[in-house]
Parts: sequence; structure tokens; C-alpha cells
Amino acid sequence: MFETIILLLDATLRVSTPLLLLALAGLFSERSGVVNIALEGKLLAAAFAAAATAFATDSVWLGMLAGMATGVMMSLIHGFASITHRGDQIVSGTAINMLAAGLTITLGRYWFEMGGQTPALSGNQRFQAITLPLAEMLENVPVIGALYSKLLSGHTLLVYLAFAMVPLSWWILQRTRFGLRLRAVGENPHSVDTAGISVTWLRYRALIIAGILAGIAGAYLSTGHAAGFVPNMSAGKGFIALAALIFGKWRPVPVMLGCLLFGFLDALAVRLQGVELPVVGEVPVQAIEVLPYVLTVLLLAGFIGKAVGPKAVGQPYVKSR
Amino acid sequence: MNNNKLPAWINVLLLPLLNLLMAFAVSALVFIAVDVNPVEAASLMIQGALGYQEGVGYTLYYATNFIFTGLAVAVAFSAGLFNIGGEGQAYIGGLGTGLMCLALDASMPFWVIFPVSMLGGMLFGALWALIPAYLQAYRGSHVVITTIMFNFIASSLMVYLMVNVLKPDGEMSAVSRLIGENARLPMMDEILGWFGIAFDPSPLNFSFFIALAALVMVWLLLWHTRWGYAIRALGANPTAASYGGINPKRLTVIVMLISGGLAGLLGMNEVAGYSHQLRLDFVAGYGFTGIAVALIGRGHPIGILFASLLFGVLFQGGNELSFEYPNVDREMVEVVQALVVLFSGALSLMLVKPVEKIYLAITAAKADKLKAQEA
Amino acid sequence: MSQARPQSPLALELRGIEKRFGDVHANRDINLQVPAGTIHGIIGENGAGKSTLMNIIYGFYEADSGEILVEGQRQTITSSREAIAAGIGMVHQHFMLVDNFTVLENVILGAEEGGLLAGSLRKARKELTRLAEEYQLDVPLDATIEELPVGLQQRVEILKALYRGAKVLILDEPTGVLTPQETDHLFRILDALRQQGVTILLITHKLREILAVTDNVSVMRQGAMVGHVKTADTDKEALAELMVGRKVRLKVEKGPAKPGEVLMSTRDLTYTDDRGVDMLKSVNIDIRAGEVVGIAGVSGNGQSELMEALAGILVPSKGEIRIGSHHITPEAPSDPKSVRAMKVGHVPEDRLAMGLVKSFSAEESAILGFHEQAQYNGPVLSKPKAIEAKCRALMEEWDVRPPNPKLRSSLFSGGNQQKLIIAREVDQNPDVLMIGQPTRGVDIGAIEYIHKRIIDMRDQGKGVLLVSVELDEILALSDRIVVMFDGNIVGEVPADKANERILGMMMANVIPDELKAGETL
Amino acid sequence: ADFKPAVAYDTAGKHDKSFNQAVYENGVIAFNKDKGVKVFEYVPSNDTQREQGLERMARRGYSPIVVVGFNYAASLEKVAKKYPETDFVIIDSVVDLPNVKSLVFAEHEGSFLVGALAAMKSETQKVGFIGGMDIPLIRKFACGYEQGVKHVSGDAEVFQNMTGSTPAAFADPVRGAELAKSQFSRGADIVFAAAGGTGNGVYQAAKDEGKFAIGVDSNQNHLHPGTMLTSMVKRVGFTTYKVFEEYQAGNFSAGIQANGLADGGIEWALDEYNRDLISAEDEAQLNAIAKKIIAGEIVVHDYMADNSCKY
Ligand SMILES: Nc1ncnc2c1ncn2[C@@H]1O[C@H](COP(=O)(O)OP(=O)(O)OP(=O)(O)O)[C@@H](O)[C@H]1O
Ligand SMILES: Nc1ncnc2c1ncn2[C@@H]1O[C@H](COP(=O)(O)OP(=O)(O)OP(=O)(O)O)[C@@H](O)[C@H]1O
Ligand SMILES: [Mg+2]
Ligand SMILES: [Mg+2]
Repeated sequence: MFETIILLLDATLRVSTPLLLLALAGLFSERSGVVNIALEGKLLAAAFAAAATAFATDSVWLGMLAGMATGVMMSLIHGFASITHRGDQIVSGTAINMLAAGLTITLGRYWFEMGGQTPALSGNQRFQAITLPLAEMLENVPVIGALYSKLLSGHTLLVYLAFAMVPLSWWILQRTRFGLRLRAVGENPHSVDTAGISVTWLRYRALIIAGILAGIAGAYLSTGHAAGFVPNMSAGKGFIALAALIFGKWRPVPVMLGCLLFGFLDALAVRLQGVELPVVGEVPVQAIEVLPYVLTVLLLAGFIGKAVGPKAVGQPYVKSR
Repeated sequence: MNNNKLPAWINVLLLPLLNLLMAFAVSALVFIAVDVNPVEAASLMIQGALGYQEGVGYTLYYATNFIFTGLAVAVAFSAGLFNIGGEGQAYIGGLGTGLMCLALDASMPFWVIFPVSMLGGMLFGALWALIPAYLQAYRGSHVVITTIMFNFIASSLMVYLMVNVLKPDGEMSAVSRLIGENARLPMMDEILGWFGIAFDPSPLNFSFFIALAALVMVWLLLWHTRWGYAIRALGANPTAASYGGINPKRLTVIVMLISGGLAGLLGMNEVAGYSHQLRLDFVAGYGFTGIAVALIGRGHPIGILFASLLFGVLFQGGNELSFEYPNVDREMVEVVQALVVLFSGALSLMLVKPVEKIYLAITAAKADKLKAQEA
Repeated sequence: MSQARPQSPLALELRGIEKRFGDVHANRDINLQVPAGTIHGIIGENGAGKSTLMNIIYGFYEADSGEILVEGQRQTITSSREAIAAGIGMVHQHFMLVDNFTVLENVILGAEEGGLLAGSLRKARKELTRLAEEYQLDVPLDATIEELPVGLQQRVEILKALYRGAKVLILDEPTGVLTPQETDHLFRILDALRQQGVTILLITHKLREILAVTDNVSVMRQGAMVGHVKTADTDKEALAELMVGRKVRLKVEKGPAKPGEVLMSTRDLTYTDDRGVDMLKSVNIDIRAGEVVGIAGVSGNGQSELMEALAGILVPSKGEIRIGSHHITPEAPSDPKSVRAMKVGHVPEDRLAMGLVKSFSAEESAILGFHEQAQYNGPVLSKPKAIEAKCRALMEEWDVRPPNPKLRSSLFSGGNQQKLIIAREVDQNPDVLMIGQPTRGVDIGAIEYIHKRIIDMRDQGKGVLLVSVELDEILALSDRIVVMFDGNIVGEVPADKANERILGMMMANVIPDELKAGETL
Repeated sequence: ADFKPAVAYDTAGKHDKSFNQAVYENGVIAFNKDKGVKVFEYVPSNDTQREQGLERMARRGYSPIVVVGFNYAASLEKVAKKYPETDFVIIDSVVDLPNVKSLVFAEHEGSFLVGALAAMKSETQKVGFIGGMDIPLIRKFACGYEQGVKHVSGDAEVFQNMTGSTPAAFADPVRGAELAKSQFSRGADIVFAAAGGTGNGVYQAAKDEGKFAIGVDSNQNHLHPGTMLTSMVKRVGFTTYKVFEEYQAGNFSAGIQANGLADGGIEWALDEYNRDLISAEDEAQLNAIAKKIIAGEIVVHDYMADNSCKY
């Protein structure tokens, strides 16, 4: 039993990682006042770019760079429409999601002629699992050994990076000048503007950070977790991340907990497919799959706590008022 | 989007057309990038979509879907609500239509099943919009987020129902049984046949007329009834609307129900009209295309009709293209669609200022000339 | 009009400032000289262009042309950053604070030193403690803005400017939201700042305040500067005349009122807003047939909430409203539609936010609230001809220009929008007409016409409830005047006993001696 | 009808390294190379496009039209009725119409063989099965595999997981990898994936963890030499090729054609990539079992016969 739980949690960490990176991406952009329903598209595009580049250059690092660059590019399109030209943030986000879904397959098919997939990646083209120091030595220590060497050790670098991003994001938001301004611009952009700070540039920077994080998430998906890109491999993760962002009320640590919860549900759902449980019988996997969405709706409805986003989120900034 | 300094024809026709042109220009670059000659592709698409009867049939069949989902988005939008859940509402609406057909086809004649399945579709679609609507109106959660969530919930629910409930024993794909002949809508070739007009068979069916009727009804509703007045007032100025005795909460719910009901009509075309069975994913993104359609059509039924035709051409032409070019697939059309949403929706304000400048410069030059002539 | 060159050095000088917003010429060839260490008042009617000018000085808007000189140096100020660097600070009409930040965070926003906050916060805390002592500007530094009353929020804004080393401080209508005591405190602060050599630009509508604290006054009208005077050399009447370009003191011809039965009344009416603040506290008021009841008060003391509660827009949290035979209580609340059905007309205070829908055509705005009436509707479809005919008739009767029912509501001027709204409400022949700020931003001809129609309503035996920030208007039209302060009714004065002094005292929650005798209370 | 061959793949596309790819490489490409006849190909991008694609091919006079996968059954039934002059071939499903040939395979027999091999090779005596979409066809693989394992080693444990209940379950390598990892962590050292594209994730996970995997449909041994123990080859490509050949010669017949071990429609793959992994005695034992199955001495239960796995 203990073993099973450890393994489930182990899978949870792997599955939560892209959610976490994405949710933090969403956190930066939404705290700056830009709704980010484009996370899904950014993830997908970055995953494709990372896998394609890793394959072409035989370097997972170049792949990740390409993923980040793609995430940033998507963010810049997002910003160009919704910051510079004050377009609707939801509409531009939807456009980016569609663009990513179409373009990845179109280009993938053209380049690799494999129905939109990239070739399978191996060796240097992928992030390999890292064994933490002492993991092998501690393996047989009861409880702690399993926790350390089975659960914490043996993930790819990006998993650790994603979790390290949580305190870092918190620190940036709460302890730095940039963070203060970022939070302010999402609450009351007029206050930022009258303080002589450019609302536009601040929001662009937030979106660029979001692009970088979404890019890493994409790289993780196609070169860390999986070994190559398959069409639509984002499979709604962008929206689950959005749900986790709301669930965590736009704060890094609760957002992480949200991602872990949703990741856990996913890991659980995978393992429960077609399995008869004692007492309850076979739980429809769909019922577990929808839990993140249902929980988020309940939260939004104020039935479990209350989620109130940054005040200025979703509104293009116009000077006069 | 409207600019007071520009005459209506620029606002309503020229600017949307320019936005569309930009989207097409960028799309052409993508075509070139994958070694497809965009001019050739365009002509092939138009030929495939409009060049022969069956192609026209397919184009209008797709357009039927877009009219439903486009209207759904537009009606909600005129009340200031961004219903991004057309996808889920259409899915559940189609379920409603399908269930009615499956339940009644053994015992009832067409003239009973037809209205019941149509109402069933609208009702199910409306119900799927009800919870997000209620939460927006009474609990302050944002309809954009909740409808996104409800799209996913719909999709999981449908998988469950299709796999565990509706799939006949021994069937491997997750599809329901076929509905009886008496539950199917007449195909267009049959209908035209009654009038002695020959038309090649295509998926185009009676739903097209339902869609046209929906366009007229929505137009009447929004611009020629007191309820439409209330809806538009709510969208344009909620404070003034509530001052004017309009209950914003109740109206929000009602508008979302109408919107969901319109999306739910998609089932008439897909289930009762074309595939004659419930299948997984029959909505196939039409709900999202509805956003693009409503944006280009500027929320007006006439605009939506033209935008739906445009997307019908893109979809059918795109299929044709994927048949001819190994490099091209339906995703190519999705790219075009994305660019249209980007330029016509998110970047719709980009060209206003430049166009205004040019227009004012031209009128000023004209005025100068007139003055010079007078002098 | 030119300004005599003052003796002391200039802190700020403007030369030929021009600004247009599309068709609106908000600032026309503005010249202004502000001597250092003085308080300079700027007055003008709503929409005269005061805020626009201040925003240009603060770099928030960029002037189309013109020059700004700070301490004799020409400065290019194209952003707030440059204005701040030039030593200009501004307290906006609407505060520019982040509600869920602490005072300290708000103060350092944009003035942080280095990439990390800790140092800036420490330094700011020290500096603010010093400033607070020096200028009596105490604020709890670690409280969040949303916890603070407006008066304190304003101090935060002032602190923000001082922290940035402002030598020129602009205050845009700082007293509109303040109680008289808070206003007094503010003026003491301003005085202290002046002593320290800070130059202050003060925008206000209140002539009394101008006379009380400023050294010089400039007057704006329709985007232009129409006068610069030394405060010591002028008086209220002269300023008012400059402001509106005519002799003030409206005379409204009216006979004595013949009050009849009570048409609308409230008993212990209490309204608590979303934040849990009681905006109305046990208000009792009666409106009788054939009288005009005026409500005076500093804006924000519950007048708006009273009207909206009576109109059914706000649901009272305690007490009762009676309209004719109807009783409206928190348990049996009403709504705007039902209140209209009880023959109550309502002209809201803010015509653009509430009175009409800007994107609607005039004819559509002209039926707002009555769009469900049988005269405009068939069984299903509406009757466009009937709607157009009604709008045309109203436009003709009230001289709304241009008389085009198809024109978008936003394309009419403020006065014409207002006429259309009042016409709509009066046309329904209500028993009670509630009317807020009837002549805000309306030209003289229209003011006179509107005033005449209000008196006509009264003389036809209707009850009129009038809310206005213009004491002149209240005094000219009302038969009884009720004064509100902090959600309470301070007292009531018959029109023939009222004057500005009495009302002014009551608006500050002071009962004048002559009323204490108790004849009306 | 004239010989104008066409193939409609499933949505996974012709490069799924598995089922569709087998048709593509061993059917379409090989036929083209050998006979110089170009085969028209079509890949729908979603379920709703199947019907439109079939209709269009029929209208353009293609015949025979080979449709790959049971997902086509519903669409084919409609289109084949509409175009009685056109001949169709469906793989993996039965459509009972006079112009449709249904190719079905004895997957249970092949699965039995690879199950037996897994049991011989497993050190932990725990082996895994990962299916794609949870449907009777995939259960058929699972059931045969389980029987094969038990045949060799009655005590061995077989873990079974399905990836999902929609066609997407055949194209989800990430989930496949997760499932494989969970089975490895429970002690399995060999997994057999009957999951289309999802299998790629399974094989990758096996390689990452240093375990064995068994491929399916195509010969997938080359994907990860040293990791791929063998592949349960369903020779759909070869069979497609044969159908084309027959059609060209003018002897096409509708009806059900079953392919199994006996006729070479099903086999287990042994090539240079897994030669080193299979000992001579294992090979001999496996071939012996195969012979017994062909001879009917071992009866492998077909799950789809009674929708249960009781043997
Ligand atoms: N951003 C803007 N866009 C368009 N018009 C504007 C803008 N800001 C101000 N105006 C217009 O410029 C004119 C001057 O406005 P301004 O706010 O300066 O007046 P004000 O004197 O401050 O009035 P108030 O006393 O009501 O505050 C008005 O007609 C106003 O409508
Ligand atoms: N913010 C604005 N944007 C666009 N047009 C405006 C704006 N403000 C005013 N206008 C237009 O400018 C014109 C003049 O408006 P304004 O309110 O200044 O008139 P006015 O002379 O004050 O008339 P009135 O005395 O009736 O209020 C009107 O046609 C009005 O529609
Ligand atoms: Mg102002
Ligand atoms: Mg005006």
C-alpha cells in the first residue's frame, strides 16, 4: 500500500510539472492584468518547437531554448494584440490556441512527414532522470528511504526546476521592485502609470516571463516526460493549469498545491482505467478527469472559499477614466 | 470598434474586409512555407467549395453549423457576455437531439420527432449554459472561465455516456445505433427533388433552413422586440439597463439560455441531419469557429450569414485541398481560422487609426480642392 | 487675458498649451504663471478643462502644443516620470492607489531604490514618519488602502507626492469627497506645505474654499483661461461671474407652494453597501404633492443612495419606503420597473452612466425604462414607428438639437442629452419626479427651461425631489430643503428661511442657532 | 470495377509506427514498388471526416478502397450502401455487405505466443499489458496474452491497464509511459502494448527503466534494439498487398477473411534486432507452441467470441 502511494505520488510529481510551470506562467501574466487562456497554445507550440529542435540539433538544451523562444513569441503576439492594440484578451488567447493547434501539425507534417509527430527522441535529445545524491544508499532505509529515493529522486531536471520556481516566483512577486510593480499593474494600472512607470512594458515583461515558463513546460512535455511531439499533446493541460491558477487564488504556493491536486487526480485516473475497486466498483475515469474543472467551478461559485482575481485583469489599459 | 469620424461603410465593410485580407495575407505566407502555392491553393479551395453541386452542398452544410454557433456567440455578446462554451453546449445539445430521436424513432412519426428532437437539442444546450449563466449572474464567477470548464465537463460526460450507455453491444467504436429513417431530416437533394430540381447528394439537409430561420429570429429578437432592446441595453450599459427596469441577473440567465439553445441546434445538422447517430466529438471545433464567425459578422445576423459562408468555403475547400496536397491538412484551415480570429477579433482596432488618418487626409484634400475651385 | 508679472520667482509657467480630444477642444492657448510658495486656485465649471490641463502638467497627457517651464527652465514633460523628475506631484481627482497594497507599498511604488524592496521600505518608513510629523500627515503605514477612509487615502496620495520630493503639488478637486473637518485638516496641511516653500495648484468648484486658502486664482471656461486674479482682490460673485460668463443668481419665477398629501416617504430607511458601510442611516423624509423638496449636502453623503433606493435600484437593508399605498421593505423589495409603475419618475444624476445608453440611437434612449409599454409594442414585435414618433415629439417639445431620433445618443451635447432624459421622464406624467443634478453641464438657456418645467410639475400638484450639489439651484427651486450628512438627515429648512450660510453649516453637521429654536425640526 | 486502389488510414496517420504504418509500408509502398501502381491515400484529421473521405474516394472511382481500423465501420456501412459499385475492404471489423471484404485477424493467437515468451523471459514472473482504447478487440489481445503467460507459468502475474475509452487512447504516449512506469514499479519486467501510438511511450519507458517491451501490429523490434523483446506482428500490410494483388488479377471476393498463425497473417517477429535476446531453446519452445495452436492442440480463447476471458 505504502509502495503504491509512493508510486502514485511519484507519478503526480511528473504529471504536475507542466501544470505547475504553466500555472506560474499564468500567474505572472494574470497578476499583471492579462488573462491568459492562451496557455494551452503556448504549451503546445513550445512542445513542438522543443522536440523538433532537439531532434534536429541533437541537443535537448537547444530544444528547450527553442521552446522558450516559441513561448515568448506566442506571448509577444498575445501582447501585440491585447496590450499594444488593446484587443480583447480572451479573443487573442483563443486565436493563439487555434494557431498553435494548426501550425504545429501543419509544420510537423511538412518537416517530418509523420502525421504531425516528430521522430522519437533519444539520448541527448531528451532530459534524463537525475538521481539525487545518496539516493541509492538510502534506498533501503524504511519510509524515508522510499520517500527520498523513490519519490524525490529520479526525476528530470525540469521537475526540480518547476518546483524551485514556486518560492522563486513568490520571492519575485513579494520582494522585488519588479514584483511590486507587476502586482500593482494588475490591480490598478492607473496607479502605475501615474507613478511614471510604463504599463505597456511592464505587461509585456510579464507576458515574456509567462512565455518562458510556458516554453519550459512545453520542453518538459515533449523532451522530458515524453520522447517526442504528438499532435495535440497539450490535451487541455493549459486549461487545467488555468483552473489551478484560479484554485490557488493567483498565489504561488496555493497554485502549486492546486497543480499537485490536479496532477494527482490525473495520475489516479490513468491508473483507475477499467479497474474494479472494492466497495465502489469501477469508477468511471471520466468522473475523475472532470474533477479539476468541477472543483474550479465550485470554487468560482464561492461554494468552497472565494476566488477573486486581480482587479484589472482582462481589461485593456486606456489612460483616461 | 466603431469610430465616429468614419462613415458607416468604412466601419462596417472596409475595415472588416481589410482585417480579413491581412489574415489571408499571413495565411498565404504559411502556405508558401509548406511549399504550397497559395494562389493555386485558393483557386482549388474555391473550386472545391463552390465549383460543383456536391461541393456547394458541403459548404452550406458546414455553414449551417457555423450559423448556429456564430449566433450563439453573438446573442450572448450583445448582452455583454462572452460565451466561449458553444462547443460544450452544442455537444450536449446534440446529445439531446440524439436522445429524442433514439427514444422516439420506434414509435413516432417524423412530424412528432422533428419538433421534439429540435426542442430537445435546444433544451439540452440551454441547460448546459444554465449553470455558468447562473453562476455569473448570482455568484459572480466569470462566464468565460466557467464555460471553458463546462466544455471539458461536457466532453468527459459524453465519453462516459457514449462508451457506457449509448454504445450498442458488440460495437467497437463509441457510436450510438443509427436513428430510424423517420427521425432523419430530409436531405437537400430530396427536398429539391420534390420540386423537380436535381441536386447532387451531399450532407446538406433541412437544418440549413432551420439555420436561416434562426438568423431571422435572432435578428427580430435583437432589433425588433422589447426583449432584444433589454439585451442590447444590458450589453452596452449594464447600469443604465438596470436603471431602465431591466433585471440584469435574470436577463443574463435568459440570454445564456438562448445562446446555449442556439448552439444546441447544431445537433439537428450533425445528428438528425447528417450522421444519423451520436458519435464522439461531432462538434469538432465548430463551437470555437462560432467565435470567429461572430467576430467577423460583427454580431449581426447578416454578417454572421456571410461569415458562416466564408468559413464553410474554408472548411470544404480545405478538405478538398488536403485531398490534393499531401502537405496540407485540415489543420491548415485551422491556421487560417486562427489568423482570422487574430486579425478580425483581437487586432480589429489596429487599422482604425491608420484608416482614419488616410480618410481624413483624403476628405481634407477634397475640401481644399473645393475651396480652391470656389476661389 | 494676461497676467501681471508677479514679483516672486515662478515655480511653474505654462505658455500656449493646446489640447484636443477629437472634436473637443479641452485646452485652448492656456497661459499661466504660478509664483513659488503660493497656493494657486483654479476654478471652472464641469468640463472646463481643468483636469486636462493638470494632467498635461503631470505628463499624463501630452499637450498638442505649448511649453511648460518649471522654475524658469523649459521642461519637456511627456510622461509622469519626467514630471516627477521635474518636482511635480499630483493628487488625482480619482485616487491612484492600489487598494490591496499597504500604505508603504503604495508610497514606494515607482520610487523604489534598487531591485529589492526591503531597503526602499525601510527608508520610506523613516522618511514618512518624518513627513507625518512635519505636516500632520499621520497614516497607519502598514494598513491596506481599502481599510482606510477616503480622507486618509488622500493623505497617502499627498505623502506619495512629497516622498518623491514634489515642489509643485497639484490637487484635483481634493475636497469633493471630504467632510468639512477633513477639508479643514487638509487646508492646514496645505498651509504647512506652503510655509515650507511647496507650490500648490488647487482645483475646486467651491468658491468658499478658494477664498479661504489660495493666494491667486485662475478661472477657466470652455477650455480657455478667462481670468487671473489675486484672491485678496476678489469675491465670490466676481469669481462666479468669471466662471460661467454671466451674472449668476438665477431667479426662478414661482408662486407659493400648495403642499398636499404625502406621495412618497421613507421610515428609518437604512442602506448598507457591499463593503458593509451604512450609506443611509434611518432616513425619514416625506414628499408631498405640490412641493419641491431639495436635498443639499456635500456629495457622497448619501444623497445618491437615497435617490437610488427610492428608485428601486438599491435594496434597503432596513426600514421602509412608502409610495402611495405601496410599502417597500427589505423583505418585500422593489425594483426600478415596479417603482416606475407606481408613477415615480427618476432623472439620474449621471446621465452617461445611467440615464441613457450611449451607443443607442436617441429614440432608443428616449424609451429607456418604458420600452415595455404597450404603445411601443405589438404582441411580439416592437413598433418602430411609434418609438420614432414619440422621440420626435419629445425633441420638438423640449427643443433637443439636432432633432434627429436616429442619431446616436453619445453624439448629442450634454445639455441636449439631459433634456432628452428629463423629457422622457416628465412625459410619463409621474406623480413624483426625482431629479438629480438637473443642470450639470447644461447651458443657461436650457437651465432656465428645465427649471421652469420643474416648477410647472410642482404647480400641477406633483411631488418633486431635487438633489443637487449647486446650492444656488437648491435655493432657487426648493420649497423645503433637507440637508444630509454622512447618511443622516441633519435637518430641514423651509426655503424662505434658508440661505447659503445656514445650509453650509448644516452640510458640515452643525445646526445653526436660529434653527435650534425648533420650529421646523 | 477498374483497379484503382486507395487506402484510408485511421486518424492516427500512416506514421504511427504500428498498425497504420504497417499498411503503409508493407502494403502501399511495397505494392507501388513491385507493381508500379500508385495507391491513393487519405488520412482524416478527425472522426467526422471519415465519411466525407470515403465518399469522395468512391465518387472518384477508386476501388478497392481499403479502410484501416474498426473506427471506420459505421461510416463504411453507410458509404458502401450508397456506392454499391465500389468495392471496399475493412481491416479489423466486420461489415456485412456484398461489396465489402472484412479482414479480421486472430490477434489472440499471436498474443498468446508473445505472452508465452514473456513468461519464459520474465525474472520477476510479473508481466504487464497496456491496451489502447478499452474495446473488445483490445481485450482480445489482453486475453490471449494472459493465457499465453499462464500456459508457460501458471503462477506468473499479469498486470493489465487500458489507456482510455476513446480513440485518443491510441495516440497518447505520455499516458502510455505513465502506465508502463506504474507496472514496472509493481514489479513487472516485460510489458506488451497493444495501443497504437500510445505504445511508443510504453517502449520509451521500458527503455528508460531498463525493462523489456513487446511491440504490436508492425514489427517494432528496430525501435529500441535491446529493449524490444519481440513484436506481435499482425500482417495487415502484407494482407493489404495480397488483396490488391487479387483485385488486380480480378478475383476479389466480399465476405470475411480470417487471418491467423496458420496462413501467416499473424506471427511473432524475430530479426537482427532481437536475435540476441531470444535463446535458441526459447525460440524452439515458442515455435512448438505455435505449431500446437495451428494444429488445434492448444485452443486460444477469443475474447470477442463471448465477450469474456474465460479459458
Ligand atoms: N480622455 C479624454 N478623451 C476625450 N475627451 C476628454 C478626455 N478627457 C477629457 N475630455 C473632455 O475634455 C473636456 C475637459 O474635461 P476635464 O476633465 O478637463 O474637465 P474638468 O474641468 O476637470 O471638469 P470636472 O469639473 O467635471 O472635473 C470635457 O469635454 C471632457 O469630456
Ligand atoms: N468625449 C467625447 N467624445 C466625443 N464627442 C464628444 C465628447 N464630448 C463631447 N462630444 C461632442 O462634442 C460636441 C460638443 O459637446 P459639449 O458637451 O462640449 O457641448 P456643449 O457646448 O457643452 O453643449 P451643452 O451646453 O448642451 O452641454 C457634441 O456634439 C458632443 O457630442
Ligand atoms: Mg476634472
Ligand atoms: Mg456641455
